[in-house]
Amino acid sequence: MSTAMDTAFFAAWIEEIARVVAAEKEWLTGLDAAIGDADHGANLDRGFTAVTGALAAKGPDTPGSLLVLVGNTLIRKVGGASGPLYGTAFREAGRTLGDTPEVSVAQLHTALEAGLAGVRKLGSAAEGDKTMVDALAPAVRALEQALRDGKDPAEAIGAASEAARTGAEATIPMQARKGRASYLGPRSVGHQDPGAASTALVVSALHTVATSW
Amino acid sequence: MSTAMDTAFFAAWIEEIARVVAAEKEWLTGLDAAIGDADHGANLDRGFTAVTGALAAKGPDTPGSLLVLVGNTLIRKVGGASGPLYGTAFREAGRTLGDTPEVSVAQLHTALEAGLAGVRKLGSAAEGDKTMVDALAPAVRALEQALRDGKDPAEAIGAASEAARTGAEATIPMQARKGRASYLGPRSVGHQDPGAASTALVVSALHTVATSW
Amino acid sequence: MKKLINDVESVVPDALRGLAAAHPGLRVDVDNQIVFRASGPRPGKVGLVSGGGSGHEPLHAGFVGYGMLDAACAGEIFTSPVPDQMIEATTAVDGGAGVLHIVKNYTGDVLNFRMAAELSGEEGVRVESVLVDDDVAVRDSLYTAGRRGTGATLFVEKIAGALAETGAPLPEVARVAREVNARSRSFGVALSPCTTPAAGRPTFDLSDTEIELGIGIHGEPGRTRSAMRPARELVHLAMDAIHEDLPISGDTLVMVNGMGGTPLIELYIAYAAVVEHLAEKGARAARNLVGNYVTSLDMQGFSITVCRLNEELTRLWDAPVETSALRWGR
Amino acid sequence: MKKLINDVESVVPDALRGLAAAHPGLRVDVDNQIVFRASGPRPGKVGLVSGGGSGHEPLHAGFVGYGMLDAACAGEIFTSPVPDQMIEATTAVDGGAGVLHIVKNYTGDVLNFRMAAELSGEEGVRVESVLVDDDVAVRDSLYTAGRRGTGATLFVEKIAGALAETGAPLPEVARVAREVNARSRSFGVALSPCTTPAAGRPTFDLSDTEIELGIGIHGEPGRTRSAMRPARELVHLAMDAIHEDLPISGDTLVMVNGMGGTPLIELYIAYAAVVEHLAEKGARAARNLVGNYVTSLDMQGFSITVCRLNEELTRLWDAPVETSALRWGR
Ligand SMILES: Nc1ncnc2c1ncn2[C@@H]1O[C@H](COP(=O)(O)OP(=O)(O)O)[C@@H](O)[C@H]1O
Ligand SMILES: Nc1ncnc2c1ncn2[C@@H]1O[C@H](COP(=O)(O)OP(=O)(O)O)[C@@H](O)[C@H]1O
Ligand SMILES: [Mg+2]
Ligand SMILES: [Mg+2]
Ligand SMILES: [Mg+2]
Ligand SMILES: [Mg+2]
Repeated sequence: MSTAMDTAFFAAWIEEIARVVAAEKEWLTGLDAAIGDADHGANLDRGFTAVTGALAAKGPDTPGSLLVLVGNTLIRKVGGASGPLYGTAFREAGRTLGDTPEVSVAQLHTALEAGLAGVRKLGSAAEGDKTMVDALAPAVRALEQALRDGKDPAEAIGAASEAARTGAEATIPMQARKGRASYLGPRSVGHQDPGAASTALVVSALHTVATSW
Repeated sequence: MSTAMDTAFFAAWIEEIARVVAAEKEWLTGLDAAIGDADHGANLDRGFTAVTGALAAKGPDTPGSLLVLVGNTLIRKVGGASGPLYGTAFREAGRTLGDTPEVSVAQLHTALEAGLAGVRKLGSAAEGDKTMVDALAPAVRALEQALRDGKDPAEAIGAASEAARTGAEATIPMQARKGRASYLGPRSVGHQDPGAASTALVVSALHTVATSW
Repeated sequence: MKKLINDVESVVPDALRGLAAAHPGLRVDVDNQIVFRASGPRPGKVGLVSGGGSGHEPLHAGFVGYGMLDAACAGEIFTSPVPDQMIEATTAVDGGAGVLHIVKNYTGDVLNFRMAAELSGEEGVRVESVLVDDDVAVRDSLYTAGRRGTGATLFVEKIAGALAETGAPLPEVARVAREVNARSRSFGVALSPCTTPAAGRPTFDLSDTEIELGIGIHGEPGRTRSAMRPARELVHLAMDAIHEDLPISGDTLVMVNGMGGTPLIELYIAYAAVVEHLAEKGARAARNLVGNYVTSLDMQGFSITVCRLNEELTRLWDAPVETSALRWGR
Repeated sequence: MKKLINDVESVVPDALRGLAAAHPGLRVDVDNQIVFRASGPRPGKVGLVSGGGSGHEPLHAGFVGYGMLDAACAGEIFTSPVPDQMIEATTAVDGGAGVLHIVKNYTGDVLNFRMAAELSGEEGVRVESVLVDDDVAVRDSLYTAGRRGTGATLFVEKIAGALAETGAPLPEVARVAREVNARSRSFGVALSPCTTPAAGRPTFDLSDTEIELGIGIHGEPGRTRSAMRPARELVHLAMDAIHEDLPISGDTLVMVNGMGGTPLIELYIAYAAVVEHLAEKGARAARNLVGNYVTSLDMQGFSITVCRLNEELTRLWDAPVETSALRWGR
């Protein structure tokens, strides 16, 4: 990562998320069909398509205001459980950044931590409940650890991305205690949680952008 | 045929029809599924089950009254197109026999001819319209011819049975002009008419009984 | 075959028992498979009797009640009832003003109702019969069974029923019934076949990209098979078939009818297309029905029925009706 | 996938256009996917707002009108609406007496309605929310999402709506709504999965001899898979699950609800079994509904909802209602 994490960087991240979500739409909806109601991919795709439009229209000038706009747009457009949850995550993350024009990895970590806290508070889900929290929480922890180990930004974000993916896959053997999947009781075991899977995509999109930055 | 066609003979015929119809129920319903509404087998089976019950209860003492009872029971119990049509056929046939205790092949021919006339009048179907008439009409003609040729009763009835079967199969290339099959227009071509098929079974049942009488 | 039934043999009586339990306004003779108004015949009022094979619910039993039918005879699945039922119903609902038989034009229904009308007549009941034959998919001709009776049956029962409540004489009620039929046309499309309990498997095979055009209400295939298309195109195709036979103009009563397995949300999508189409023709839907009314068991698909209204028919359509499947004004 | 639609993307707006065209008594904001009474808010009357994912028709839009809802927000198929819609609906129907949100207990619906309630409050509208969670298939617990809201939603909307028409204050209307929910339980059975337009294929696979027990209304599999059985046994199984959770006794309001693809004749067969079962328990169905009311697209199956009535609830149930899907008394 030669240059800093400025507004353009976060715009690139969101664009990459939109691209990946569109590409993985069927897969995410398929995961949701198994233990939910077969709309997670469609929901996120609708949401990030709207987000791309909103960014183009408003063109926010700080990373913080950009992430807040992303969050508000998701809340306005997605619906379902993931709309308010993802929306809150981005909004809370954006809020902590205030109006800094450039974001350090330490600040990024604080932001993601705030996003996670927002999701936890709204959905009152703990790790192990088989939700997006099971991907986001380990990612935040990994980022923190990487910082302590003095890894460089791209590496640190890579570690977070890896942790999110592992966390998402770790939801497969879990029995859901939150969201629709909880209605299946024991039958929710053996399937990856769609929201955890999409969260892993979101963090890996961050890594993709970071490495080419 | 050692003994004459008395009431017992006609009772045996009806029993044989009931047996064959029950055995061929699925086949008849299948034919009706292709160009009708998938109930012909069920309809006749319901009808002849009721007929067997009625005969056991009433025990009519002449061939004529027996056939009239068969006809009335079919009209009462079958419904659909085949109920009134088969019912009329048996009723008209029975009427012509008056109260003769024993029926000659010539009288049998007159009776079947009257049954055919009843069906023609009620359904206003001509030969070639792809209906039961296409099996019954040739059967009646064949019986008449066999009589003229001086064939013995069993032989004559065999000729009628053969003609009914050929007539039924001849409905396959026909385009229906009467009954549900007519709704299919050209698409009714290539399927045997269920009512013609069941009529062939009815006449062959007569032959089965005649040969073992 | 998976169906919510107890036994293939007892489908109709079991359903009639449920109907009787659900609707105190009805009296159900389960043995004879006849559904009556609990209130019985009204002296001086023409009685309306209809009936047909079962599997088209709510038709006909769902339309027994104030402002519509006095009795409905239920046959086996897709098999017309027998004369005994019709005679029983006819004599029971006669209030001295005679009885109108509303008969869908199928050979079985026609023959059985004809016999019933004759015998009821012999028993001293004045009977008139009205044939419903609104399905334009069947090209009419002297030499065939003629057109099928489908969606217009509901219109005839509602409008003739409303006139009968006013105490109009039998010839008048029969006249308006025939007028409704003359002014109505239908066309149906199947996205899937249906499965009769007796047969146990679908009445025909249809690939995931094919549909049947010009179907009836007995699970029979249509006049032609075609490729699946967007709802708008299917609706236009049906409306054009109707229009070709009876030009659509002015105020109409339109029913978008589900065949039984098609969800309501899809029927509303079809209705939106119907309204577009009418606007193009300079006509409008002054009244409408959207829902499952004349069905074919679990078939997926829809039919459209259009009736050209006049002032009298509109007034009678708006009149109060209180049946289990159609209710307004009381 | 064969569906009577124009485009997977436009299913909901296309259906809303049809709904608007079919029912002059409704005002439909197609862009915001909100269905209102055409008459607008009545000063002094508590406004009732509900909503949820589409695909459950006639729920909710079919219950907008006199004696029931003032507005319904339609989300995408099986996806709860967004706060903006709910805020728009809430402020629009407020007649000064406040607004009741009737929310089915699903994480998405709960979170979005919660945000909407907060923001509407900030805009000066008094809002109370009632959660519907009647599905006994889901074992409740502090650590889970809790029970699903299914059939009882209709009962809550009808009875709270009737009380609101009398001019009762918001806390009273909320109180009766919660009481209906507390007295109601449901259980659902699927004979087939459904197909969402977005997914394009069935939400799960089920052989010709299997069924799903304890399903919700979003095409999700049930709690357990089981062998197909006669209707009577399936009904007893559902009634026992309900009874185990809330003993059934006395006068009840019972709904036998079709999931969308099950024909009416089968629902009546199920209702006959329900009545048998109630009799065994010394209870009775004082009121009933049999039909497709809270559906899951084209799914074949049924759900049973039982509400233990009292004098107040019975009176409010009987009160006049005039919506596109439920109508009596006017
Ligand atoms: N209470 C909760 N806390 C955190 N995440 C949740 C919660 N409930 C659901 N989720 C997440 O939301 C995802 C489902 O999102 P989506 O399918 O878009 O919404 P819906 O379940 O309303 O259809 C789940 O896979 C899960 O990761
Ligand atoms: N007008 C008619 N004249 C003679 N036979 C007819 C006529 N209409 C129908 N049929 C016969 O009835 C048969 C169908 O009987 P069935 O399936 O039991 O009654 P439905 O057609 O009412 O279901 C046809 O195959 C045909 O042979
Ligand atoms: Mg989902
Ligand atoms: Mg048939
Ligand atoms: Mg039939
Ligand atoms: Mg959803």
